[in-house]
Amino acid sequence: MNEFIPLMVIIPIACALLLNLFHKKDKTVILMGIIVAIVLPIIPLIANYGLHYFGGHAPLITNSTLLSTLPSTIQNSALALFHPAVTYSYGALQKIFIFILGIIAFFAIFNSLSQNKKVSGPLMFLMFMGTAAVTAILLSDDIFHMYIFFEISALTQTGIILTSKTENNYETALKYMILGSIGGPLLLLGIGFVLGAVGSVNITDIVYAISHNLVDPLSPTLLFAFGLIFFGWLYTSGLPPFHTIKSGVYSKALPNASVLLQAFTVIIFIAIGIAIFRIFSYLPFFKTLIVVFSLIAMVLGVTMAIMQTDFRRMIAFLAVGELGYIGLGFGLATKLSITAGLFQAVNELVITALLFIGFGTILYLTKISDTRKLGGMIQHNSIVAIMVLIGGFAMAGVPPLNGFQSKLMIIQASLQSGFPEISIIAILVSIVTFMVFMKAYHSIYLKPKPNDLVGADKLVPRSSIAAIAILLIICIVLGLFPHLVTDNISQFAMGLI
Amino acid sequence: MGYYDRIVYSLRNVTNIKGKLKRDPTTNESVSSALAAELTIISTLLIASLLLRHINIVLTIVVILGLGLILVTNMPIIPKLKREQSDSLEKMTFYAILTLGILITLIYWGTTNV
Amino acid sequence: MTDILLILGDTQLMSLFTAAAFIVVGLFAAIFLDNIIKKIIGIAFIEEGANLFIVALGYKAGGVVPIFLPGMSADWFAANSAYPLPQALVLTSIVIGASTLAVMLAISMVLYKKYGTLSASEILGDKKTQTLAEKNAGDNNE
Amino acid sequence: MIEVVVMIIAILGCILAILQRDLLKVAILTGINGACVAFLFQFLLAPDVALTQAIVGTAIVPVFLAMAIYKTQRMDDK
Repeated sequence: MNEFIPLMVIIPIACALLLNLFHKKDKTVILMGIIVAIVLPIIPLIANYGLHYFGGHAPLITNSTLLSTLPSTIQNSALALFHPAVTYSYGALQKIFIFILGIIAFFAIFNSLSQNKKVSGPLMFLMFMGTAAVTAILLSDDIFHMYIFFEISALTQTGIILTSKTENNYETALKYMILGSIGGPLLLLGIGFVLGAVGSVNITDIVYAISHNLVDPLSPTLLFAFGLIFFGWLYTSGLPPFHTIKSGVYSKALPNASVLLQAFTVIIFIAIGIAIFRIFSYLPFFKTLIVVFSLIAMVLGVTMAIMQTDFRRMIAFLAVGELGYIGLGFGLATKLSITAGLFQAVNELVITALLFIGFGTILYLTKISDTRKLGGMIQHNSIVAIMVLIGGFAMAGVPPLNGFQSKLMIIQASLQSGFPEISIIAILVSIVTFMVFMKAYHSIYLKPKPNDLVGADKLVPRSSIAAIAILLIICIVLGLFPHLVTDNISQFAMGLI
Repeated sequence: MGYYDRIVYSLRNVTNIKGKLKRDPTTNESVSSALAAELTIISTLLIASLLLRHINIVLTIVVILGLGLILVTNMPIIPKLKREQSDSLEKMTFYAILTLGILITLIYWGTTNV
Repeated sequence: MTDILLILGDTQLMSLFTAAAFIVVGLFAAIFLDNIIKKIIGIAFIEEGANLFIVALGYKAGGVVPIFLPGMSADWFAANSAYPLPQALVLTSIVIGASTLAVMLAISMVLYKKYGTLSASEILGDKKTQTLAEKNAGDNNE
Repeated sequence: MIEVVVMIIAILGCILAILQRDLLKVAILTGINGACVAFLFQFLLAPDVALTQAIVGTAIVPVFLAMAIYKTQRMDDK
């Protein structure tokens, strides 16, 4: 029994609730926020791998004295193996993702602390709450528990949009909630179908029941459940048809908060994606569906990104398009491709965070996000400009950086599984990604400065520079030594297949 | 009008895309990005439809020829696509429900009848 | 005739039908109605339908409430009680549904203050609608 | 048989609710619908869920709706 596992969720929730008690004592709040934000990435490093059963209710099979007192119908059936409690499983994959999430949450919180005048208040609360919810989704081995925390994270995402004073943020928030309230209950309905078929919501139990033919794997109930859960997954992760609203959500939040929003989306994508993969990968059309939706996401994300004029919307669409690469990894379903997809998820977390913080400094300096009205910002702070440029290279997959490694792995995986078309599309999309990034970069930094551009007399905040630099270092380190991450992930991928 | 003329005409239309892009002040950048988007979407659709060869070769040839014809004759696709991908709630709900319907139909009928 | 009576007497099946009716009506309201409050009510119906569906799964005809009272034997209880897991799940999701509803209503109140209308096609469409402030400014200019 | 009657009332309630033009009536009909669902939960051997639903469905949701309608407009324009 490892006590650190639930702490990863409890600490941010407790911090979120306690922070606003110290309203007006700004120093206490800042100190507390920073300490918790530092602790967040440290806990996953010191925790041991293992399972945590809430309330100590382990499966009956592990407790032979209790099992012997029960009727023999229970002893001999699968009930003895089923998990009665909510189970958190903590392994190598969770360690990497929670660590990266912790780092990103730290920078998001640190930046918004240093750039906002009001330190306590709803934004901090929502950031910590969302981090806790997403961590719980990642750790949980219980599909209903995932749904509950997903709904919490959706509420916090709405809240984060509402706290930004961007134009039309309320409209976007309401649209997101209405679409979400169509997607969410359908996801719940799908979980209900699985519950009706198997009688348990624990993913390990469901997999056991299906693989041991306790239920008919091709029964209409499970098929219908798969359809609904898959649709819910599309909604939770912003794949098409939900890519427009997801990119709208990213672009309506403050850039520092968008960093967290995209991290939430990526982690929810992989967590629920892994759950679906574990349960339903036996279905014959499972892989095809995921590949098709990933390809649509990549193409639509990238083509829509070119046509935007708001740079936040550009990065938002690019972030949605990059999700397609992760999906490809799941869809090809070989060991290499899943490793590549999850590695791409790690890279996307880091790179998109870098780009949002980097371009966020422009918004901080000028309060303008329209690329047509910007220009010549490289004079202002060339170091940040160059670091953002390298970040963009990483996103597009330029050799020594991490995006290159993961995209190369995906291309290799698709070639190995006999789909050269997919690798061609992947290369094409990454070229266009590069073009989109260069378009945004050129019109913000390199174009001659428009005469009416004012307000660039402030300095770029040091916290942003530090965040960009550290994220860039992570990019380069992961690019040079990808096995730091891929070794762990490939073990996990081996277990998944 | 022959198909050759039509293709040339629609290509000219693409380069003349600034008229289709509403009242946005047009720059070289926006035209080139529209062109790039147009080419990307056409080429990816055609390449992706090559994946059908795992099902049936003849089907692939028919689909690619048909798709190519449709795409070329409707050439400035991106403005239309962009109008469909707008932030309007009605359109987003429509596509969400459409996807749900297709998914459920495919999954249910696809498994019971294959 | 006897078939219909059999179906009507099957509480679980009828509850599932009710849940389906809720979901259909709710989806209709959420998609096709223009008023935002009615959309939100439709969403509440969808959630209610999903909850009812999950609770109905755990029902056992002729069973007892899943509370273990003194004097019951474990075997009898296991054979006759309703399945408690769905009920535990639904408790949580009712609360989530209510909180989502509250947030959506709050946002629609703010939007009403801004636009002076509750029509979804005007507020949430892609065309730019005049806000109340802009309308007032326009009136003053005239 | 009483549960069938409750179910019919619930379905009629929700159909009527979305057909009303007066939004305040909609709120009340939602409350009736919520009460029926609470009864159904009781029939389905889930007394604890019925308690929660009785509070949320018959009191909290209609009150929220009524407050929102009070702050916006009572009649549906169309």
